[in-house]
Amino acid sequence: MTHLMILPVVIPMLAAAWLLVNHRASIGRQRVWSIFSTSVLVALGVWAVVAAQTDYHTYWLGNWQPPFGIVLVLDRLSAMMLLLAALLALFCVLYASRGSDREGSHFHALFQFQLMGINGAFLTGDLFNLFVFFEILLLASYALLLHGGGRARSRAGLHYVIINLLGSALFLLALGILYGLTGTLNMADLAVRIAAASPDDQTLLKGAALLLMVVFGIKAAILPLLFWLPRAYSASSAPVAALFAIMTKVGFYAMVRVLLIVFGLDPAQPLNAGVFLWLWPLALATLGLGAIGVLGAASLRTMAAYLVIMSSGLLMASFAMAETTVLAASLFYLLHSTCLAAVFFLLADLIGRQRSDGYDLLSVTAPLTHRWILGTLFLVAAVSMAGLPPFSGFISKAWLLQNATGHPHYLWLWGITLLAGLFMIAALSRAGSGWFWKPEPFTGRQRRKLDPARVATVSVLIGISGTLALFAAPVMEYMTATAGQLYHPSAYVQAVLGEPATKTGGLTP
Amino acid sequence: MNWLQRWVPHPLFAGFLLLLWLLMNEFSFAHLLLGAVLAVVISRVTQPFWPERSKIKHPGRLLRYLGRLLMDILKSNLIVARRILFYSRQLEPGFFTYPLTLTDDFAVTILASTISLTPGTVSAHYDREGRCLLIHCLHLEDEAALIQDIREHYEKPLQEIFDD
Amino acid sequence: MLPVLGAFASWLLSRRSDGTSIRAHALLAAVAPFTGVLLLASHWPQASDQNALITTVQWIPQLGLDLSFRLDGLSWLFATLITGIGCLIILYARYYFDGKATAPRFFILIQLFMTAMLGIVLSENLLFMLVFWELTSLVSFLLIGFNWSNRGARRGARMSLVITGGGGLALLAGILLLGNMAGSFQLSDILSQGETLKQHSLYPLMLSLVLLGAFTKSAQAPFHLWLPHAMAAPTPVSAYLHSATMVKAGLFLMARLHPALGDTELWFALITVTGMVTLMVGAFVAMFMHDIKGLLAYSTISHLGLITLLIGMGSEMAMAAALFHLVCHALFKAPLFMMAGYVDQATGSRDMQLINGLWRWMPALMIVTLVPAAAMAGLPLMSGYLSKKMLFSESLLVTAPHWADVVIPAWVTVAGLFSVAYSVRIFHNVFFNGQPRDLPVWPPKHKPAAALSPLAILATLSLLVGLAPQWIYDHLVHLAVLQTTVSHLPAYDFSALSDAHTPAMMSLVAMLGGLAVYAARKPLFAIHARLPEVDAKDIFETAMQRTIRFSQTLVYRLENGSLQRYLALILLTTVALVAWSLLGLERWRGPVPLSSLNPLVVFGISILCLSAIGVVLFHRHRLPALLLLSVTGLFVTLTFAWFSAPDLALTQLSVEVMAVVIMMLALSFLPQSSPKESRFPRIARDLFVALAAGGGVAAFTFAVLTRPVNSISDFFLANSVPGGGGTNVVNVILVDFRGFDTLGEITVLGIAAVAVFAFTRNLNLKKRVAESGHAHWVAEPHPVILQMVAHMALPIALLVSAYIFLRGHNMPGGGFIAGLVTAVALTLQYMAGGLVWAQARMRTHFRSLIGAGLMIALLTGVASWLFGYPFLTTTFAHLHWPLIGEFELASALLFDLGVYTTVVGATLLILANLGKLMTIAGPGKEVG
Amino acid sequence: MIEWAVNLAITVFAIAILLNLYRLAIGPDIVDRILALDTLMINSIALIVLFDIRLSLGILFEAAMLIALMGFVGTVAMTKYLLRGDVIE
Amino acid sequence: MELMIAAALGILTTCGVFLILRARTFSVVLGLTLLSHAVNLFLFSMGRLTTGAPAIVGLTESSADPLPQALVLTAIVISFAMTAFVVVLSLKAAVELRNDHVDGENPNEDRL
Amino acid sequence: MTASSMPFVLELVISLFLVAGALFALIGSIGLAWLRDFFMRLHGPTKASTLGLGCLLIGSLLFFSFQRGALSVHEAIVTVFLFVTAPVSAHMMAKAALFRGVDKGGPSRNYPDR
Ligand code: NA
Ligand code: NA
Repeated sequence: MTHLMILPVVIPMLAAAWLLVNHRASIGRQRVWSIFSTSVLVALGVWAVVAAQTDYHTYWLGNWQPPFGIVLVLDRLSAMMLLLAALLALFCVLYASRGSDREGSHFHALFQFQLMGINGAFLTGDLFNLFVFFEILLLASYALLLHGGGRARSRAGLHYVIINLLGSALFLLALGILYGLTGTLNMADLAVRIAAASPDDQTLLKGAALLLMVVFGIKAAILPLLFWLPRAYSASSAPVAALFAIMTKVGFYAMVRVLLIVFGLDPAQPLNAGVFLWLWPLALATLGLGAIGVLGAASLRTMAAYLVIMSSGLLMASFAMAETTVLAASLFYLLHSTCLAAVFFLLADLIGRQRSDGYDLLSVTAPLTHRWILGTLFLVAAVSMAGLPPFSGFISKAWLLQNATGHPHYLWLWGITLLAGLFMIAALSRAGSGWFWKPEPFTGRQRRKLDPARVATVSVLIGISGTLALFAAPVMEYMTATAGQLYHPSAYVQAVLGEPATKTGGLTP
Repeated sequence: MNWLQRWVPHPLFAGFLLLLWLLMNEFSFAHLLLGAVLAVVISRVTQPFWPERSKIKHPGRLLRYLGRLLMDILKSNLIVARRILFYSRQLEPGFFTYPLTLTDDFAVTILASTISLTPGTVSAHYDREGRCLLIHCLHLEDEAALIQDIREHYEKPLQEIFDD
Repeated sequence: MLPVLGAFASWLLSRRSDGTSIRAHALLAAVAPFTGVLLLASHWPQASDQNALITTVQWIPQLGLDLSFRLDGLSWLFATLITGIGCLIILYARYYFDGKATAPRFFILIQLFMTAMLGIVLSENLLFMLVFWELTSLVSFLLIGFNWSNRGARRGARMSLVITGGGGLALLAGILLLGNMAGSFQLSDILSQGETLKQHSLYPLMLSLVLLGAFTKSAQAPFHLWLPHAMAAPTPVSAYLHSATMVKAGLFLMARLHPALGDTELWFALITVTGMVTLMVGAFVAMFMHDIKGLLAYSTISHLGLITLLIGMGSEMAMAAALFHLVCHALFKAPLFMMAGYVDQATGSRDMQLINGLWRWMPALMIVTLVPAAAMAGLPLMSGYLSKKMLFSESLLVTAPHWADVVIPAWVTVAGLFSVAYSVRIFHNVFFNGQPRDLPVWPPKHKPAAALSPLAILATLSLLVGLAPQWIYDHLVHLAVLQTTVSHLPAYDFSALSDAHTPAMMSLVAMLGGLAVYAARKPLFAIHARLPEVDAKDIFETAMQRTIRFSQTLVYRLENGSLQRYLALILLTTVALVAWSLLGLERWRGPVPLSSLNPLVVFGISILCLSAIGVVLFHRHRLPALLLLSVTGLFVTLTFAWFSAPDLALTQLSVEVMAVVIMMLALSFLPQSSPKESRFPRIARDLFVALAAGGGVAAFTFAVLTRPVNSISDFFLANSVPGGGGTNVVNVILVDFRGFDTLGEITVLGIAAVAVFAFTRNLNLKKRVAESGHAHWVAEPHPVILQMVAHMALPIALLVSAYIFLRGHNMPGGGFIAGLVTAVALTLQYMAGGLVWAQARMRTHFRSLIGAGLMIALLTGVASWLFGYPFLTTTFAHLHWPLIGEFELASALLFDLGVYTTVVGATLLILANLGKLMTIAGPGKEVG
Repeated sequence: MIEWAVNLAITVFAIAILLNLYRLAIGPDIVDRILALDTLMINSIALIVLFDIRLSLGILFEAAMLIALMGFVGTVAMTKYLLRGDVIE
Repeated sequence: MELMIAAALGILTTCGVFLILRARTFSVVLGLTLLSHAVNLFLFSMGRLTTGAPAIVGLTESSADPLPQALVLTAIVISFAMTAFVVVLSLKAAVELRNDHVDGENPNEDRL
Repeated sequence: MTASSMPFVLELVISLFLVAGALFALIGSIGLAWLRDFFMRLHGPTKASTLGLGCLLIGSLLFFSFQRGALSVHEAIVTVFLFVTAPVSAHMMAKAALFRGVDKGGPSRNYPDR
């Protein structure tokens, strides 16, 4: 048990608390602390990925043995998510430190709280603790969403908050059912007890599983549950929206974790089959709606929000195929889509600041400065996002489609994905030509300065997409192993509970 | 005594807190110590919130006053109960103003509370400038007698306690 | 082959730094393709060998994507065309772009494009080929939109990208299927498995997808629409991409995959029919184009259709004809485009109705144009004549489907007739046909004679092909044909062709008919002009706009900003899914017997429900609803108290009051009541949703409560005292067993408070929504009597909270409740004395308090590392001190102190900031 | 006898609570409702104390104390709101 | 009694859900509060209901399940924080949008 | 309940306190429900209910003091707290009612009008 495992939660919390205690510190100092903390998280993420290569790592909080105490579990998936979140957060905090953190109060403290929540959600092996961390990350996200104020944010924020409160209520209901029938909260223990439950109880437990699917589906943005997202994401400030790119992935992560471990231990009759049955069509519809939304978007931020929806749809649809290889591919796609969605939110801001009018509205033709740099960035990002070669978008999509062929209905996924790709090409080419080709050269007397730090941040983030493509082979290897681990829940159970998972009936002291 | 005043600005009240603590917990030396510490700390921390300069000159008389109040409450509750249950139709409620002689706000508060607790009357408004209390009476027969009664029974003793 | 790519890369880099003359650019740009030609020439021996030359570097083995190149006859032919014509195009562009600032951009893009094109033809790995395939779409998008200030250019670029990009996606699907079926993306593996592939059940789908990709790229009807609009590109681009290279990529792909996928009925039907339609549409429309480039574009479409048709026939001879014509077409179409560009630059127009009789001003141009135009018309002795004759003869050989043996020959003859007509027209209309009219630039500008050199070279080559077809065929095309068919046929015999009778007759018919049609062009144009004008770009744009508008409408209709709708959807989904999952439940009631009813419980629960219903009934009147909500909260508290949960009762109660106070603070800014808005259907819908949700909860409650459970709680009951040092198990769980949850919980509270602070900091309240009372004399801001009692209550409340805090570990209580009691007592001070008064007496900042509380809790947890234990491990000790006696010290108490501090700070921060909104402190000033 | 007394007391308090609820429901003025709620709070303290006796626990004192405190604060908040249109100013 | 509890939770949920489907922020807040009561009671009852047996070691022989109590306590606190947050947010929204509707009428109104 | 071991007199006293308290509280609530105007209704709860609860708490105090064998004064604290706060609550509510002009034409005479 290494204490490094708890640090992804402790470090940001400490940073946030410290920032609150010193709430009078200058913004510069706040930035230093915040960036420092986030950098430490990146280092921890790297450590986690390296450490997770070998085996599961568990951490007994309060030195109480699971299932009684709360346990943290580090496996390949959580390690990867930790690193991804930390990296993304680093870019966001760097970008925000160029000025948007001044628009409201306590940006950095809230940002660190947000990271604490996200990291905790990735690490925890306890279902109720997951709920708590969800609340932390949600509340922090509410606050960050409204950072800077304004009408649009208020309304979108209100919707976002209320819908997620309903989600939290449903989460608690599901937790209640699970506890009421199994008497435990630890995911591994739950898995054991659920697998051993009577068929009658299992029917009720399946209801809980579907409830959880709805809960995570709200966060991960699945079709009838996602309408809060476009406005919420497009209303928030650029670095926040970019960080939010990971939020739907947290929902996806929770879905994967809970459905595969908690409801998937019994290989003969996994309870998650019923969930997958529903997840599949809904996720495909989500994908389709995302594509339509991308085409119909009025601004780049809205478009980016629908791109997030699209990628969520694709992720969940591929997850619903319930196959190891597909999951591996979708995890790769997750990396790609998270980075790219963030890029688009940041780009919208970067471009919007350089346009003389209309910010990122697509309907407005306005001269902009630095057409070349911005245009090139946009082109590369768009190419990667649309899944055109040679960037990660193409690689991940090709791998996903290729691996999906084992599923009986894979042609649906293919068709909708490819059609969505076409929609994306149409929308992005329209946006790009409208912005970079259409307008007259900038004639305003005051040439707006292009912030090199912001550009560098976005460029490096885009560069990650290229790097992912270049070094796809080792990443894919990691993903394959990760998916393998996820589809082997008994190993998880054994790692957490310390005894063979085949023993049924759960643990009693 | 200077340091004592700095540390325990309201010794009487601190003592009251200590007593309260000991009543809440089972008596032990540890609790005595803890209670003392808490009493001192709390009275110091809350000092800024204290009403200005109200000095109880005669704590003993205050206790006697409270004792009599308790009896009055009991007695007059029975009267009110009877009125509510049996004569509610014949009641003739009304307001009247009670001119104050007390000047201390704390004393006035005690008087107003007394009036409210004793049945038949509720103090509805304290007019600080006009130095009077607005009182609602459940059954208002003789206004002057009521004012006299309050003055004799409650206001005079209070004046003695706070003695200004 | 790698040096070619390497050369491009290095060239691209060096390109950036120099901004000198166009000559230098062009020279530099030409280096690579020229090297390429030489390299290809040097590789001819290997290519002529029947075995392909393959180089492979692994990239992503999981994907089957390798950097793998293949050089065989087919790729050699294409690569030579690409690099060779590329050289000439660069030469041409050197003059075309003379004096233009955009030249460097052109050279970069054309180089990139050439790379991509070479990549397509030289890839051994199909996925790798796809990378280049999409790259050509992308670069051509940039090239077509080269003159971006022109609306047509932008639209044309977008259109071509959408169509070819879409085709690329279909191709991706097709190739993935193909790879999946063959188990590899390597061409050598795929080509060797033709029979297996054709037997596969997914063969039709796969073939359709692959062909969709090929057709879109090669502008086959109905995807040909993008090509004419790609003419907005600079002429060198059109000459290169839209005559010689990119559009040939689809043909290349079909030829390449023919051995593996061809010779089936589906192949024949799909490709032949498409080719025929394209051939005819292109030829017919070309006749009526007044724009030179437009005419050339449609003629290109027509010729592409022709080649496609030949590939569709699939016989060895047809393949030979296809590839031969492909070479011919490249050689005559490129110079014609160059001519168009030349004329365009010289006269400022491309409209053949204006441009007439140029022979007098540009005799040299006329001469070099003569050969390609004749070749395009298919005049005898020209390359086009031969290939057309090959086509005619092949068309006669097709007998397989019943309809084909008459239809195809007739069809191609008619198409040939049109092609003669437009070929004659382009030559005659430009150089003769009277005097020029109203040309924008007049007299025409002349370019140096060298500018004509690429035209001349190509015309010469074209002529050579016509004169020595057999040699050309044997040395260039035959090797390629060998790669496209399964059998190893002997070389095509041109002498046999010249003997064939019927094809010659067909040629003659086409020739004479074409001339006749051209002669009758005036009435034909008149008829054509009367036909409704159909602009493909407009169709495409309209379709695009429609789709976009449809998407917008759909999205707005779905995402209409109605929270109610979103919530209802979520709830309905939940109910539906859960109901579905419970269909299989055999019985709701479990084995545990029901417990008897207690009248007290009935009473309490009834009031709980009644008050909740009351809240619903009164919801439009804020204050009464709030009071009823308090009642609900109170009875929830009583329920907890009755069912053995004193801690919960305490917490619920305190929280309830704080929540109500907060709601009341906010209430003053909200309307006091709202009108009745919902109509009956809406209410009915909501009622249905609500009842369904309520029914679900009730059902689950009943089902679970009547079932047995074996909980882990016994562990907590057993270990609370020995392991946690406290008898109040709930509190020990909170600060010890599950202290991590509590840490999270207070974090939530802290975030909420900080967020409230942030929201209210700059909130500007324009008006104050106070009721207009008539009796302000009673409405003093701070009633004296309240103040007195409130101040007295504070120390007592603090003492009580100390009591609750300290005994929480063993009895109901704890840091959280103690914190709330403290906060409530302090709130009372705010209410009694006012914000300014109370704030002046607060000695700390609430935000610091929150931070400090969180840090205390956190550091208590971290401290256990010092003793080698995990985070949040607690310890406790029973100490015995003289005089004091035995007492217990638990580290959990310190943790609880953190909780206490956070709760106090957070609650007060929220209240104070809400309170400040209407006070003199006002917005902008920080409170707490 | 105590048990009997406790049950009787509980019943009486329950009736009292019903009367409070009646007033709470009919008003007519909001002040009446506040008064009703205040009384309801006091009666619930009684219920809590009676639970404590009936269940012989002796641990619900804090709950009683808290209801008293919270009831007071709640009433003050509401009346202040009525008087000033605001609770803290 | 189980039936009674179930019915009560059902009614509470129904009321809460009905209110969150109303068009004004205040009603929604009321609804969320009712819903959180329902959910808390539900989670609480999942530890089964016992009378007169608080989870205090040594007080009574048997003992109620302490774990759901701890969970509900956490849930109550979290929902308190959320309520405070939502109330302030709806206040902010009402001030900035100049009405307390939660139904957006014009989808394009505040895209920017 | 450990009533069996309790002396009868004590049991009687406790019971009397409990029942008396309940009756007082009931009278207060009856007043609340039936009296004609707000200011009259105000009297019932502020006094009768407070006193009723006081009696009840004394009963409880006696009960637990006996049960534990030591003086248990928690209830006394609650009682004192109630007696201190009840008049203030009433005061505030009366103010609010005056402010709003509640029952202005009601039975109460001398309705202040300033
Ligand atoms: Na309340
Ligand atoms: Na009161």
